[in-house]
Amino acid sequence: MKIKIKAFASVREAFGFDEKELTVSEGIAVKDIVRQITKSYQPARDREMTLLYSINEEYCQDDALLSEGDRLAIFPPVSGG
Amino acid sequence: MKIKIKAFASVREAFGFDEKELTVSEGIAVKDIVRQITKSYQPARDREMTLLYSINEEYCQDDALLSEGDRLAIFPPVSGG
Amino acid sequence: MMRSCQKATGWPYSRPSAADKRNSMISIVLQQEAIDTSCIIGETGTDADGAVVSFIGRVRSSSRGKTVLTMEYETYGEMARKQLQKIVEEATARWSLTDCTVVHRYGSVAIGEASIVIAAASPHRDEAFQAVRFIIDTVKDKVPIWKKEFYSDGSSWINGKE
Amino acid sequence: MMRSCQKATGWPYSRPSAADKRNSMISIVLQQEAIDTSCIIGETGTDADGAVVSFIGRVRSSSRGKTVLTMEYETYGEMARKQLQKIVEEATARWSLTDCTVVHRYGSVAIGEASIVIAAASPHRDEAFQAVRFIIDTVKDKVPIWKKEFYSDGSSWINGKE
Repeated sequence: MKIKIKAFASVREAFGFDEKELTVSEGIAVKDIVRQITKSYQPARDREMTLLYSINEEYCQDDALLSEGDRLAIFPPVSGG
Repeated sequence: MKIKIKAFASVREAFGFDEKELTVSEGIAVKDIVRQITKSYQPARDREMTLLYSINEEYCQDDALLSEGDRLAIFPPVSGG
Repeated sequence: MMRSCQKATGWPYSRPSAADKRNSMISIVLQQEAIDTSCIIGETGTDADGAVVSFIGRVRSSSRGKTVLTMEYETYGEMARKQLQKIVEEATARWSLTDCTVVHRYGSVAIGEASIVIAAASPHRDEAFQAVRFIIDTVKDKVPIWKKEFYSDGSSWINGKE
Repeated sequence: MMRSCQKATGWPYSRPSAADKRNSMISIVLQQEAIDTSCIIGETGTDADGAVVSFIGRVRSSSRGKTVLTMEYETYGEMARKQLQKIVEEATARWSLTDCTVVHRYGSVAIGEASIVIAAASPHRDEAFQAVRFIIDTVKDKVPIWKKEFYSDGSSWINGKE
């Protein structure tokens, strides 16, 4: 199935992309996708960043499962205001 | 000795004056002056108002003593803001 | 510290104080004219301040079930300024404000108009929030100002806190 | 509820909500342009409101000992608006606000400029104070916006609360 991944701020810079489409197996969890991404992006793994996740603009935990067409976002702790 | 008395808001209306000079005996206390005023101003006594006092623009209790030239103010609980 | 937006109206009041020595700015104004709220809030704070908290007290159209047509504020000017200065100096020292302005009106104030504006600036937000809350609470408790509400069928002094 | 001062800039966002049913007004805006602070604060509140409390968050010239030249805010727009709406709806319901506006900037924000403005109106002051404090604290905790500080010798993302 296809999902969309977005990355923001320091995570975006570490991953080297702000948005991409990925083809993944049905029922995959957020953490599996993150593991796959950080494997190919050495700098991200080295930083040992705290990561936050959202699916379709709602916060989720890293064991949340993804469905076809979902928008997964990965980002560092927020610092707005 | 001479002192100046000011009255504000509902107290001013009850007393019927906003400022007047009074000749009083040396070392008189605030409460003695108030007793004297409320005696001659029947409406004020009837209302049984809570009164606050200041001498020379600083809050004081009703047993505070007055000196020549002092400015005594008598007023109800404040309601600004 | 006289600011451009206060030059036209009001009564800027300042005197040497403990706060001034630490380069804090304090402005206390009692005025009969309408308050230029935007100007006061907009001019409070410096580049070192991350937070500006403000409180605007406005005259409400209803009070304890009655329709208010207008409000009259009476003040004991000399004492009110002294008390306000004392309150703001205490807040400035306690919460390390860099800048604080309080403007209170007297005389007739129309419904919806501001009767008081308080603006405080500090590097971090917690201080400014606490200071503004302290100032408005203490003003309502200590500063010799009284309001009289006018209704279609009479008027009433408000004595003490509602 | 579109207000005159927001027509020119920004991105007014509103949808039917529990709050709307009680005749509360909620405005959430994310914008790249400078925030017209005065206009937002001045237009918040009705004749029934005795209190308007506002918070202005500004970019500081120094941060943890370093001189900041400028600040860049990145936002996950769709999610930030959803989160802001949720936070303001919760505050509006919890403290019975009649009117609440939150404007947050993104992109480059200069020193001294406002990055966020929150204004809340309520009949009595306690509610407005508590609501504004809750909103800024929750925004800093939950809304997907990140800032990057630029210094003379580099830049740094700020992750999480300072």
